[in-house]
Amino acid sequence: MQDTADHEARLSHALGRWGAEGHRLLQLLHAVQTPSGYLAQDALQDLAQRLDLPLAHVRGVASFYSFLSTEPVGEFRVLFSDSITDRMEGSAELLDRMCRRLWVEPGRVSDDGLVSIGTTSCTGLCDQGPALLVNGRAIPRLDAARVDRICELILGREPVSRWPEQLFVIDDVIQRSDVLLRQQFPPGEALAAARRLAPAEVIAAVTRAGLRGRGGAGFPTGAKWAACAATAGPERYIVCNADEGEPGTFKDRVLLSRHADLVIEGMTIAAYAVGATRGLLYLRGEYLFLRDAIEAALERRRGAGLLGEWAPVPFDVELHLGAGAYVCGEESALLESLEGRRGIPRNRPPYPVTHGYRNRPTVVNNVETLCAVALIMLGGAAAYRSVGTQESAGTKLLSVAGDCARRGVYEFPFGVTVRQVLQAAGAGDAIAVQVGGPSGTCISVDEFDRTVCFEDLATGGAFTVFDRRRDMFEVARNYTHFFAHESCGFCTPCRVGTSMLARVVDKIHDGHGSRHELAELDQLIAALGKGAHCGLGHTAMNPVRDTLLRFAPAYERRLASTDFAPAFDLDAALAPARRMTGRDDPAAHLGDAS
Amino acid sequence: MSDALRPKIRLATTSLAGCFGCHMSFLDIDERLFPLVELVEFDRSPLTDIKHCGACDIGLIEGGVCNAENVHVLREFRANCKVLIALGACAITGGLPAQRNHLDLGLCLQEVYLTEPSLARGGIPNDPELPLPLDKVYPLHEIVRIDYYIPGCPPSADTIWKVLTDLLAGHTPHLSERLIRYD
Amino acid sequence: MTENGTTDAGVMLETATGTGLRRVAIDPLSRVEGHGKVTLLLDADDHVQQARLHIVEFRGFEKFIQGRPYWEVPVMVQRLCGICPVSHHLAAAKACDMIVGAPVLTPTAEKIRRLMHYGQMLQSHALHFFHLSSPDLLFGFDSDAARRNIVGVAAAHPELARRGVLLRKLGQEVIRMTCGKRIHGTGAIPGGVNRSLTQAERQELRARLPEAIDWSQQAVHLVRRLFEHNLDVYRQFATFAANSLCLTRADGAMDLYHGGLRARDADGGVLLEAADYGEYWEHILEEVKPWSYMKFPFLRRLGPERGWYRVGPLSRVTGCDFIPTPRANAERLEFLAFDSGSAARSTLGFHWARMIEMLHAAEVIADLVEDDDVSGSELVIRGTRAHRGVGVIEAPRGTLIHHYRVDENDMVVRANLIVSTTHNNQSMNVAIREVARRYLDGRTLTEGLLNHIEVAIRAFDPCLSCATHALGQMPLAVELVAVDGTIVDHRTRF
Amino acid sequence: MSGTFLLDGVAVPFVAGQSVLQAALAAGRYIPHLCYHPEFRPHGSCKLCTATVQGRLVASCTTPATADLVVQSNTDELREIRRTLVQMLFAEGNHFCPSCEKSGNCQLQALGSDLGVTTAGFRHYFPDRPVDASHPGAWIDFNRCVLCELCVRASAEVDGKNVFAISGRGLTKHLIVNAPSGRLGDTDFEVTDKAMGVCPVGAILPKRVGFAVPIGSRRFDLRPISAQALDDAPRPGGRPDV
Repeated sequence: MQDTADHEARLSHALGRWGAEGHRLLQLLHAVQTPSGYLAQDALQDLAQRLDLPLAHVRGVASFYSFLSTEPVGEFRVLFSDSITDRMEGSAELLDRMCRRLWVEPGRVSDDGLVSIGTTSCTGLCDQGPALLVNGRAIPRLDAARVDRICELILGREPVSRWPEQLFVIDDVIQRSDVLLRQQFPPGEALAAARRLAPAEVIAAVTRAGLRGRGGAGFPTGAKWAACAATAGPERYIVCNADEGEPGTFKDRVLLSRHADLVIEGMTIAAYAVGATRGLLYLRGEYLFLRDAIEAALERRRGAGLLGEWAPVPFDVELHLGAGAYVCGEESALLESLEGRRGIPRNRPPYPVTHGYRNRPTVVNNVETLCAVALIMLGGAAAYRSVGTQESAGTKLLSVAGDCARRGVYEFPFGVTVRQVLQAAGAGDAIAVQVGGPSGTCISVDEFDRTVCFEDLATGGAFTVFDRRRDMFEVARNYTHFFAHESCGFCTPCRVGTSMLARVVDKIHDGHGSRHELAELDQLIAALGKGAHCGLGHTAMNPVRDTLLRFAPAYERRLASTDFAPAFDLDAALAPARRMTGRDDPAAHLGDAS
Repeated sequence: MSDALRPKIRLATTSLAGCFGCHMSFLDIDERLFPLVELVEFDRSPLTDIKHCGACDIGLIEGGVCNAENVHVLREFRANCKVLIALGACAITGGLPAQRNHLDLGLCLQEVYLTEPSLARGGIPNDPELPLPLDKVYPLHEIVRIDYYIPGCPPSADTIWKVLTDLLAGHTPHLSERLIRYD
Repeated sequence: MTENGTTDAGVMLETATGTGLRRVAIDPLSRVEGHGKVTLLLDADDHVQQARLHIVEFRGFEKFIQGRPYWEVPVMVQRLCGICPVSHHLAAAKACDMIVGAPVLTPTAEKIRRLMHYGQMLQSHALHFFHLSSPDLLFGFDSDAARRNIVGVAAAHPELARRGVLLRKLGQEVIRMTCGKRIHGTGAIPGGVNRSLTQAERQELRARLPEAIDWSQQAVHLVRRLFEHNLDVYRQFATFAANSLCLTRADGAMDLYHGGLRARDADGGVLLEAADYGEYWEHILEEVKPWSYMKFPFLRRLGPERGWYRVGPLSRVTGCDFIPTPRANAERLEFLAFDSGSAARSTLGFHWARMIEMLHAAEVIADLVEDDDVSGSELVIRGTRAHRGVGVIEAPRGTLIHHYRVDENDMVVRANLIVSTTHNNQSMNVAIREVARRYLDGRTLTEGLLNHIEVAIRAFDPCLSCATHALGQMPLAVELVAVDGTIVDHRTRF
Repeated sequence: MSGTFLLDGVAVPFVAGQSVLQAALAAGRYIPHLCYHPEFRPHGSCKLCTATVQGRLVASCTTPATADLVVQSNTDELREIRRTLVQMLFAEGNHFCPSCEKSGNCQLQALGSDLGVTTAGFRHYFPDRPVDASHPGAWIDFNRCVLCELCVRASAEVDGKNVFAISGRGLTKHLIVNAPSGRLGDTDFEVTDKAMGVCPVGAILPKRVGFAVPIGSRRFDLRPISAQALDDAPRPGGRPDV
């Protein structure tokens, strides 16, 4: 079942590609695992030995990432995207259909070891869901017919590499373009424009342009660069954060697919500005299908003398692949992951600009931010600054999905109202919009005149629409389970709190909730929001908090009438004893409290 | 017997899946028992012959919930007691009996009733007179609402005394660091 | 409760073997430590066809002790019982002594453990007599249920109640000084103890002992007077012939901490003498009955039908050749002689024997407090490691057996516990049948009549929390159900 | 660099490199903490030392002390959060204090009683975590592990052995042992290792010691952790007069 026989071959190939370097452990694990993502004990041991790392360390890293498995998985490993929009479009039913066709329980490996089917966090295909990953490769636009076709291929033991290509076609749906998406220029032109300025002038221009980080936090890019440039160091790094993990967003996927050159050019300009010689592009594992194209773009640029040790700006970029860990979108966790460790957010200070990748001064920028950099170099700071609002210069790419007629990427100037976006997307009867994904804000109808910008509704790009058919409690429940699944487990409030939050929400869902549970939610919301270590934990309770505030009836109508009810079925708790004693008399059962 | 102006506080106590250590610790208030019974009268309790809990001001429950009968008694107390107090480690966490919670109950029963070395005739008791054990041992607060908790195995007499006298004096019980122990 | 009644009736109709039998349940038993209930089946002429004492809880200690380190066991297993935790603490510690190869302890360790044990004997016997049983004996079996408790005793006999409380307090203080806590302490550890007494502690005890001894002796005399005043009742109440089992010292003296197994038949004939408890299973077997979570032990050589026996104060006081303290031994001789030995044969004789033991415990404590070894500093010894350990002790309620096997990693792999009350399982069942026949047969049930059954059970001072170590609990309500299943008569105490 | 900052309105002196927590402890001002150990680099995972610094809630063990900071620690809000954190830890593992030999010396217990925690409150997880007794001199009861990672740090930084590591993610995060078998007995762990002594709870223990220390003489029988922690804190002027 697991072709561990080949692991020797994979190991030597991996070491040839990446070198026996501990800080490339994650990439090595990627390369050593079986096609479906299994890492057997001997594979881990050999790798640990070759890298001279403790086995427990290697095991610990492997166990951190969803796409690496230290437990056997099927020869075909199917992971259904579990974003709320996938759910809304029937992913649960499709998963069930596949399980029945293939005679396997979700989360289990089929007896013949052929297949295992489970779920994974949002795969960034919400504009063409439902979607799934099979042995790491994304398949969008699922319906019954496609699921049946996939089942046939699996039952036919057809290697995924030989599956029909049309299954894997991912569309780049751009519904509205503005200054960024409209621009066309030959590779190198923005870099050339930058090189006409002194590095310090480039930073000054970016600062003048008022560019702020597009990941959502909105830190001024110029200030970040200046701090990095000001830090002495033998070597500086530019890291492109392409770990677009926020459920509901996919605009970076489109940028990398359509404008890879623009992204790399932005990185090169940043390198020129801060004096960095090395760059890393951290691509989320879900976007594996983009890797070859990006590698090709890098190669083209090296050929064109725009990249590489001997280029006018001596700078090169290494592409690293993530492995299914939302928390790695947090910049310091991303650095840990790049260094081949568990993606645990670092304690700060120090900050990456002074102590980043391998302790060197490092700039971490979002994909969209780097594209904007190229735009600023071409069009000038003033022109860029003239678009948007006082605090938020330029445009923002929004990933619009959910209940609307036209899903896809929309580029709007900052300051656009939610209502305008909804109109453009044809979302007539929306009752709520999740702006910025689960970690963002959930707003309801009477807030649709609020604006998308750092002053009001900051967003990394997710813009998920819900109409009156939707139950916002279920939306919050899905998001809450997402956080529980993605918590890195480092700090107490997030490790335990996100799980407890999910248990309490489930209890309410099961009809066992009461005022008592609402009080527990408040207690957990406080501990998470105030005690957590990083942004994931600080925002993990947003969905519950926001929906409690705006959609209270969705909770209240589920509360049991009693002042407290157990979370479980007491009569079922007697079942094992009934079985052992063969009893079924009235006293062998427990009813509800009377 | 009870003062017409100030009726006595009615107190019920019981032990579920406990060892009676908490009740013994309650008796460890020693001579303080005598002034206490001037203010308090006992309802259902192992110390009295009252078999079922009537309307009470305070209910003290020792032990976790391990079988169907525990559930009935716990519900009887919750329904009748204005203030319900989880007394001791077992009531609050399931305690030592909860160490069976990661074991399969069936195997437990088998081990104890079918395979003991000194067992001549085995068989798992199955008479309807016997309450069936639950799959796990549960803390009280997972079955009913609990108002106050007195930790300890058992809580010291002073700790129990502090909570009772606080309640009798009409204020929210507060335990100092000294009085909060988990062993 | 009436709904309960109907449920019970329904249950009975489904399960009663002999058709047309009426079920009577006493549920929960009160003023006993633990939970249990009694059910009776009566025929159409109200004759008792069946009487059963059910232990209704399971806790599974034997199972989850497995995989725990042996040094944790003495502290863990005492949670079986909060009334006599020291018994389990010490029985397990003695088993661990064998595992660490220390069958003989340092004088200090041995004496601290004895002090601990006799302190518990004092508090447990005081609790049982004054707090739980004295109401029946002082006010009468069918007196007003509302005052039939320690509060009632405090009102009617304040001085007696005060002494009861103070005697128990003294016992608890001895335990605290030796274990660190009054309940569930940590004094005994494998191969010894973790502390000895300070001079101040000895002084504190010394001051209280004389009156404790006097009060104990007066308690013995109180029971004697009770016998004298109700001789007819006390002589025969719940009385039956039974084998007996206890530990005795090599010289036949009463020794509650250590000794060999001695078993006698009803006429004093020897069944076991100085038997090594390290192989208890050669002499004692257990059987399970479907209607109780509590097992039924019996002497192997006599078999389950004839081999059941009685343990506890009555068996020990009558079973030993003498008590090694003067006052208690004098009282013992009076007890044996009383009414040509009827008290020593009667079930209520348990109370008398128990007070004699309480007196003995107070005397032993007084002697130990004067022994400088209890302030010694040599607390622990270790010898050759063994993989099996059996610890047996005379707990307040009778012989207590702990048996453990440990693997090479020090983890318990096997555990078996036979607790005092379990030994008395069959005896208590016989006792309530005797009472049911004599007092309930053909009568309309009254609360007072029902209490007779509990009085019989209380005489044994069953520790049902101990008894339920296997799975956990015991409650007593009574109702009469006619042949057609309708409730004819129903009594529970409110 | 050195100077003072305000902790609950009182000036606390610090020297360069000290964290807010270190400076506070050195100055005899207690801030609750669990995963912090004076001899190790601050970890910042338990979050019990969370304090309000310049209006923001941060872990005081990882926040560098700087001049004129305004820090609040002793507030109702923070006490409530800390209580919740202790409750979470009690509910997450299997903490059977009554039979645990670490009782009385356990920092989790001591924090609970000092913070007034009387119950875990939430539903217990009752995880299944088998004991590792394979080592001749030590045993690990994973039921009690609070994931402070002190043993991981001690083994790596002091013992130079890397006997321990962390595996899993979120609630499945757990301590693992560096051997193919995953058993402590198959490592070069020794009872004299630093990793043996740093466990703040009863997870890593020497064998055959058990309950040798009588109740009443145990660490937290004598004084609450809020007093003990100040004695342990390294300070320029040596130990304070208590």
